[in-house]
Amino acid sequence: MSKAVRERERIVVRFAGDSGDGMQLTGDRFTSATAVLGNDLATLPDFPAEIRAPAGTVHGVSAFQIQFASNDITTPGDHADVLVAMNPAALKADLDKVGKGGVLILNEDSFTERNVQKAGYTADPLEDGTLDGYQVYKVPMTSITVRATEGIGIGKKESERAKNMFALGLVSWMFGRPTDTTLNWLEKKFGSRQEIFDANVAAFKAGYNFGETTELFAESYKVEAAPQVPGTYRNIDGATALAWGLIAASERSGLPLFYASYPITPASELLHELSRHKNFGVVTIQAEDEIAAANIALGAAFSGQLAVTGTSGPGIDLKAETIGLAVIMELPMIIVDVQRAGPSTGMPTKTEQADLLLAMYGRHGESPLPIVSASTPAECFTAALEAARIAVRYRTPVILLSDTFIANSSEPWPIPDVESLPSIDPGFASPNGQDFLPYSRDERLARPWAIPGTPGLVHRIGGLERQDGTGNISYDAANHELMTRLRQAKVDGIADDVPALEVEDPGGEAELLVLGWGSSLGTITAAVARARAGGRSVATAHLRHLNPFPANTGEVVRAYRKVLIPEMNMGQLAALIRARYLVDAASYSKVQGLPIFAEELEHEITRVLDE
Amino acid sequence: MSKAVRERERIVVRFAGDSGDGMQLTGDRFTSATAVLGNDLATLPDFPAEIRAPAGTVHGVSAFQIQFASNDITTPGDHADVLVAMNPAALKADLDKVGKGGVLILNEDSFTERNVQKAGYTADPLEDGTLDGYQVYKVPMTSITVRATEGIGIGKKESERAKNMFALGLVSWMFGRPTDTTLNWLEKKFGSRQEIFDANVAAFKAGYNFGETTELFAESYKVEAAPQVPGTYRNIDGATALAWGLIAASERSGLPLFYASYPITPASELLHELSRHKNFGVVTIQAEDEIAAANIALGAAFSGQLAVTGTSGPGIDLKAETIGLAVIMELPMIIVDVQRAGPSTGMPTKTEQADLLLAMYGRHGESPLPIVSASTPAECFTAALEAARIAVRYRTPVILLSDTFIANSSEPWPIPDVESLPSIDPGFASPNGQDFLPYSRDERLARPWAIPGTPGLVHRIGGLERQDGTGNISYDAANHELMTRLRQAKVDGIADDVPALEVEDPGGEAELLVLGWGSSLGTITAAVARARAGGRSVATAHLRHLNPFPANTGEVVRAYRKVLIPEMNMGQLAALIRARYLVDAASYSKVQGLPIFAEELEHEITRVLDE
Amino acid sequence: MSDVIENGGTAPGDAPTLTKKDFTSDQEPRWCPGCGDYAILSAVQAFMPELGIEPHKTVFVSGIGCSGRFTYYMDTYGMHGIHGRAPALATGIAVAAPELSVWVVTGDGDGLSIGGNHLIHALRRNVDIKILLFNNQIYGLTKGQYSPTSEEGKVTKSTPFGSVDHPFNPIALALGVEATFVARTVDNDRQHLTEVLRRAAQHKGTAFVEIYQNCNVFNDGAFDLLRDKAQGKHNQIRLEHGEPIVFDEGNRCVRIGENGRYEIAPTAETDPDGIVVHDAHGRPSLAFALAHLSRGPDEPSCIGVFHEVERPVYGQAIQHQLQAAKERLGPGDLRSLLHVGDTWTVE
Amino acid sequence: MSDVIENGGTAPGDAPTLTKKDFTSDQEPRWCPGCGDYAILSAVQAFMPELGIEPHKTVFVSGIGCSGRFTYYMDTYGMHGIHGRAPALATGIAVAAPELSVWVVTGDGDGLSIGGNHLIHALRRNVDIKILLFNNQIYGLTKGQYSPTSEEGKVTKSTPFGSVDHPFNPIALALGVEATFVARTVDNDRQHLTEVLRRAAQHKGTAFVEIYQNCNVFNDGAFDLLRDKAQGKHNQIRLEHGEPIVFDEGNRCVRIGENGRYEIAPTAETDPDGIVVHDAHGRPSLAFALAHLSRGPDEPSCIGVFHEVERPVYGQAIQHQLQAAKERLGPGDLRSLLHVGDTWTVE
Ligand SMILES: Cc1ncc(C[n+]2csc(CCOP(=O)(O)OP(=O)(O)O)c2C)c(N)n1
Ligand SMILES: Cc1ncc(C[n+]2csc(CCOP(=O)(O)OP(=O)(O)O)c2C)c(N)n1
Ligand code: SF4
Ligand code: SF4
Ligand SMILES: [Mg+2]
Ligand SMILES: [Mg+2]
Repeated sequence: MSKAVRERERIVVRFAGDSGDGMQLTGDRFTSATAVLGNDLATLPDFPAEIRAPAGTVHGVSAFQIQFASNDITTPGDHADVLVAMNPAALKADLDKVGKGGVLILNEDSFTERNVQKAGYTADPLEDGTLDGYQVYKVPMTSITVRATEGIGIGKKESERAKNMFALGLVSWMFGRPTDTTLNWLEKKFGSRQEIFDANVAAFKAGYNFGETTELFAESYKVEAAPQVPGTYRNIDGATALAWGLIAASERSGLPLFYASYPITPASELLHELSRHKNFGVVTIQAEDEIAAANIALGAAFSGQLAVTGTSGPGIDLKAETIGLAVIMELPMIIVDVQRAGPSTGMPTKTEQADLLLAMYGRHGESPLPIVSASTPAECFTAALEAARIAVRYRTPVILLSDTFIANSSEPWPIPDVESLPSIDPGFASPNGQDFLPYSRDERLARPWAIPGTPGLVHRIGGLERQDGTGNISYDAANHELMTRLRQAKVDGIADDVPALEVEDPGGEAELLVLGWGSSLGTITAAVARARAGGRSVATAHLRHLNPFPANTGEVVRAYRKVLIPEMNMGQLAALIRARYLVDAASYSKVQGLPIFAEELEHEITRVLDE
Repeated sequence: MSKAVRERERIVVRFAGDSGDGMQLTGDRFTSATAVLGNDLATLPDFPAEIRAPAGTVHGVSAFQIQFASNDITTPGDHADVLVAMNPAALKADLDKVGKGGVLILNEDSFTERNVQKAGYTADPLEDGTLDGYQVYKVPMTSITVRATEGIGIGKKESERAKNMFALGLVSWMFGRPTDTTLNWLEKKFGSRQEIFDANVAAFKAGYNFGETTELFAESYKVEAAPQVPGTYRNIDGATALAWGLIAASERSGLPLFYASYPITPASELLHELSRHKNFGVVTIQAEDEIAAANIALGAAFSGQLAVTGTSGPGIDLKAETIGLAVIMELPMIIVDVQRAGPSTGMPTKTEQADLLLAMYGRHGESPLPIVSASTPAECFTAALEAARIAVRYRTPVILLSDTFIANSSEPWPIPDVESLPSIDPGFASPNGQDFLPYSRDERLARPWAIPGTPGLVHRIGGLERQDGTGNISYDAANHELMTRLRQAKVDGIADDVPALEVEDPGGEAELLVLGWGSSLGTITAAVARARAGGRSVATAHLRHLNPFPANTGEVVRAYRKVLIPEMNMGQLAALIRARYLVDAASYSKVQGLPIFAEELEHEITRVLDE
Repeated sequence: MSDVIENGGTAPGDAPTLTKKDFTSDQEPRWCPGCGDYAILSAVQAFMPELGIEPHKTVFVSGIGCSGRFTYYMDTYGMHGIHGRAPALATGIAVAAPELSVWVVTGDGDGLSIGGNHLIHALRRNVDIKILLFNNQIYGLTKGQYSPTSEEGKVTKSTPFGSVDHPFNPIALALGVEATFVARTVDNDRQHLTEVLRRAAQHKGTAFVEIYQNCNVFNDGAFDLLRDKAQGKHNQIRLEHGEPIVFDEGNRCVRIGENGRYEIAPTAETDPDGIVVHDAHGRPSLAFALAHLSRGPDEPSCIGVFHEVERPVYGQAIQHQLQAAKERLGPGDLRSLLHVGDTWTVE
Repeated sequence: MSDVIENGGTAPGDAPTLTKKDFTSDQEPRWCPGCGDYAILSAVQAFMPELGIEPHKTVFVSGIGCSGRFTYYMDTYGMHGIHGRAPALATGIAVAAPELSVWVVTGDGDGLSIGGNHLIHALRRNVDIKILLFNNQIYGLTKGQYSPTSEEGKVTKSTPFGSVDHPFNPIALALGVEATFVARTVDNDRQHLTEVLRRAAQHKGTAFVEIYQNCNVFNDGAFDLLRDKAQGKHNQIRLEHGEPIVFDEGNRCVRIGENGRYEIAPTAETDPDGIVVHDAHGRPSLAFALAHLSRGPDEPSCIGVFHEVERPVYGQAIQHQLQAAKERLGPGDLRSLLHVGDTWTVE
């Protein structure tokens, strides 16, 4: 007897368990099955800050959230519809992330007195009314898994470890996800270790069947595929997209990719991913510190490589002096800042977008450079290509801003045709018989890139002020003024060489513009959609180039009576826009190490409109 | 027969010679004699960028400029009235700094063919019309000096070295400076080395008499004493004033002064000066680098010292991460930035004020801190006291901005009465029997300063986000938001605790406000005085607190139809004022490694008024 | 200003009897279960009372890394700095307040990678701080990249094809930069660890203690040859000043070979006079030779105090200069300072 | 990408005959008259042609300091970086372009104070760069503060009461951090300097050359005992691999004392078999002992090549990994990369 199936437009599922419970993998697999079904989706892993806090404590909880839908979605969801909690700590840590009336699927076996205590509960939450108002399903996941895997010939511990596959099976049933994607993957992953493979398959099927057959679950849900532009898709997270974007830039420019970095959360993933692709000729260097990483990259830039150094906030601080050197040397180089939360060490595993003004101004003297930012996980790919294009075309360091949220979360991505990607011309200098002038300039004020090994172009560069043209040391007052203004003009000039800022204003009559940058794109899109659904007319625009702003930015922001800038900081873009265009842009600021929720922003939009 | 004496209101004299010619000393002595006469004055040494470039080349020229007057003056002068050039290179390097019709006093002996060539002249400037339009006096200084010192029993080389005293004597005569100040000083300096003393005295007198007796000079000049408030005065340069201000802050707070630094031009003088005063209990540490210096200072701050670290731009870059740590640790600490010119290594011996936005924003995450700046050499003393007051009162790192120009130049200073200086209460925490809460706050949001060694207050601090109150590590979202806003509010709150921004608007009817900060004060004052003398009404205001701005700043800038902000940068204060108050402040920007000239600014003021 | 303490080192105070509990904070340690850091923490907390210095006169300073959390678990004053800078922070404290007992906890990444410069300068200056370097030959906190002490060819997240860097030998490094106290011990040998801590605490100046620490999550077993009871007794070369160096239950020894070179040899085949007698107080060259007996912890290696000599202590030398200046010039007088040199008076 | 050069070191090229002029730029040197830097510059410019590597295949990299200006005077490619970071810049160049001959010029402040960390990591990695450290035991460019190699008690602008830091021994430091080539020479001995440059150039990997350089303005005479012709012949201990170490016109020697310790003794009183035979290619402990014969250049000191061993070269090892990966996995294909793992197609 088949059960009832309810149709839903969008669903948010959150898997939570101990660090050792394999929740990230469970989430990943669920995402793959969902992507293949053609739903639009957005995901967000939520790692514990500790390496491996004591098992069973809230500090050790690892979670993964996915929103999937039959139409366009842009965030992993403010609140979960379904929480799968593998132990009491997971329930404790994440209950407030479930919307009222939401579904809780709990691993009943784990709610022992000891575990309940470890989680910091004083009484058993299953009994004391804590869960009133939720739809609670208690499922003895561990014991069913152990039973299902009996006879396969693995130990109890191993068999218990398969309980995440049970959960995956159950939730797969609940939302009608295909089983073959998961089974194929298990085959690939464990095919060579028969018992483990068998146990995982058995657990997965047990979960699926548990949903199908027990009385517990009265119904399952269906979320239709979202309409998608034809093409081949994959799911991609921001860290991978950024790494691949750099590789693509290397391929499209013919410049070898050279990545020097010092590990730091959340930028380490870039180093890890790039170090796997040595067959693309990618050099990765783990330097002794961030200063060394920046200088090693700069040395490579001088030598004609596509030089990149990646880090997070604390590393940007440390690289500042070297970035300034790259500014005066006018060499192409990309500095990736995967922003994280807080000043100082702060909250290293949480997200924020508070390094914008640091990127703009975080070097002594006048040392302007272009800033590019990514707004979604997949957009990291194009942002990396764009940063490379600007760096190489203008012979300048470029800061590329991402953040923890973008780096860790994922979304479906129509895989681009390689040939359609922009190609980048290194345009190395070659001798032309005349005296070589390393600080002569082309029509866009870029200087020649003459790399060691080239006969006839021998020259020396350095951090002392350069003489216009010759590049010799100069202490001349007028020359310093000239060079300062040339460096500024070169960067400012890029404004004409980037796409205009696009405004989305369907009715053409909005009086409020919501202007954003970076990872708040998803929230802004969702919040504005809600506001519009509520009958409000609101315009949006999203900046991908933070320095210089696209040429039409002033026009755009001046066209609206009100401008609202939501940021996960204290109003950094707002400060730049206000100073530049003298418009009274208001800042909506959230600094919690978390993305802004669409709901919150919707309220703010309404408030501002009703003001 | 005594010669004619002409009265003048103000005079600018420039001494220029080879690095080895002793021009700084000559200038210094002339300044002392001038100060004692009661003239108002301002000086500026102009060192060569090279350690000791080849003798006789323009790169080796060292100069000293002084303006002195019978009324208030505020700059060392745009153009010199008198240039003393000890060799052709000095003439070549500095001729363009002499006003048309100015007086050139040249050491004729040095104009040999070889020297003329070394200076980069293709023909002898004494002959080829280069000096047309100037009043040229050729004086064989070297040979007269050698003759005057004959029989004293020193070698020719030693005797030639006294020629700077000849020049000093001549110029002293020219402007009626007293001879005893110089003679006393020579006595003190060389008294124990009879021959050297005799030679210098002979040379000095020979110069003085040369002026008095030869036909060459028809007249001398007189500049009346400037009216000064009664009191005891001294001449002081910015580096010394800053060092002494720190010592005064130590004395007035009872906190031992602890200075950790890494040498860098132009901040090294602070280290040198402070290291001389060990009897004040001043600890000075020359660290291995700027990062170490900042951390050593921070460790000392934790231990209850008045902790200071000083550097210039490149060092501020490097200290950024540590300053951020001090922000989250909320410990008192002063970071001195003696700004120099250019991005990267730039022009290390030249001046600029381009680190303001770095001071504001040069750390990752939201990490606000107060910024204080000095506007004149003597003001460095009070600025240091003020920085210490804020740091200690608010338990926060404070950036204190000075610059090369302020640090190196000097002005007369009415020596303050020590008892009248503000006293600073360290207000160390002491146990009160309750659980100690290191992140509790007082009415100004400052937290307790509990230093190791105090029983009952054992606690731990660090760079991870702190829990409000307890100071334990916290990854809580709401707590992070709270702490971020508390740190900001604490700094913002200082606005009420600093003097209001004073406006000088004599007629009360100006439509233009010239707003400044830092070392452009002198230029602004002079330029506005000229504009007023020309019948224009212009208001001025000068910011000493750059973050937060004094509470009335918005009111002030909004009260004028036009606001002009002259800066030796690309408009950094202008950007802050525009963003904050949405007034269309215009930037007047000069980035040449040199102070803005009063004349230039006067033109700009007129231009803006006539717009 | 603090009184000048004549001798550095952490002299026993006259505090009431202290216990391990007095050094244990209320913060629950959050390392991975089984991590070697737990054993070190417990040993340090148990050892501290012996010094007789009260917790409020003790400061622990650490950098970033798993080891960096140590500070929060000690119920003393503590500074958890940024990555790599702990020796500099500690220098500030030790110079400012020479009466305190100052300890630094750092890791192989924190202390030898990003913090290498501060470490070597602290060692040469001989600041009165005790540095405990938890060497697990891996970056733990950032989840498993290789470190400057990882063996060549190490496969990690950042080196999937194996690392190509030659590692530091931390003992040799410390000796090369003029350290006055250099020792090595292992996390799980409570007795040896405690003895080394004791010697470090007694030392006047900077003590450098390398602790082989097992990271059971990202680099499990790196030190088994020395940590494991069964293997350790054959492979630990325990150094004792003034004693001939024999190990492996007496079967092997360190002897003087050609040109003065040290080498491992069967004791039976060695002339007793040719066996090296450990001299911790001599020139660093002898200790340096011992540091190079093995390539790393996968060969028989020395543990114990390699080198221990006296040299002026940085913070004290500074305090002495202050005192001498005061004695010679009289205590500073601000009024006179402001009036020094040429002044003039306007009536 | 550059071709992989099998052997590092700077192998002679087949360039047309080069002269000193080919390595002399049109920029006029601007050091103080009499500065030791002039002699070094002249020696280097004169030596470079011998390598047969054309100027455009040569890169000089320097930091900030008087020594840092060196780069501008060489008519090669050059990078004048910021303070202390030259070894890192040079690492980038050497790894990216292994076919180039890469030289680093640094000072005792640039290389050992602010730049200490990069120096030690370059040395351990064995990057193919030749590091010339101009040690004048002072900060020249900033006009005379003491440096990490200044002797204790040094009176300078920043230490009017004398410095209290114990200095580094740069040779010992390099040996302590696993350097593969360690040598010392003096600015004014053109022949010795050139020979050391030659050996450094031939070395595959990082060569560390300390050059005692006289700063006649801020630290004149610091090395007179070794630089001065008359004194030098008594006090220079010239090291030659395989030769017994005797000096002072044969009057004194280095002999093996108790426990393998090295000491200076009158040759006449020494058993010839007890004289140390210099072994540059052995373990670093022997070289380390030689580095500690003297406290500093105010005592008889060794010059020449202390230590020279082969070890894999960092940049080459990286290039080999790239090649191996290409051979094993085939050259990277962007399309396949983008399609790896789960994909789905919407028609
Ligand atoms: C400036 C900066 N760079 C990088 C990091 C990231 N980070 C934190 S700890 C660490 C390495 C830790 O390794 P180790 O010192 O060996 O400590 P362990 O975790 O192994 O105890 C790194 C790279 C950081 N916090 N700050
Ligand atoms: C980040 C930074 N800090 C400090 C300085 C100032 N500075 C320039 S060179 C130098 C020291 C030079 O000493 P050394 O390396 O011995 O070179 P020398 O001049 O003696 O050849 C210092 C401190 C700087 N340029 N940059
Ligand atoms: S990662 Fe390693 S070092 Fe860090 S806590 Fe876990 S076991 Fe210990
Ligand atoms: S200061 Fe010293 S090192 Fe620098 S150029 Fe002059 S003599 Fe040479
Ligand atoms: Mg480690
Ligand atoms: Mg030097």
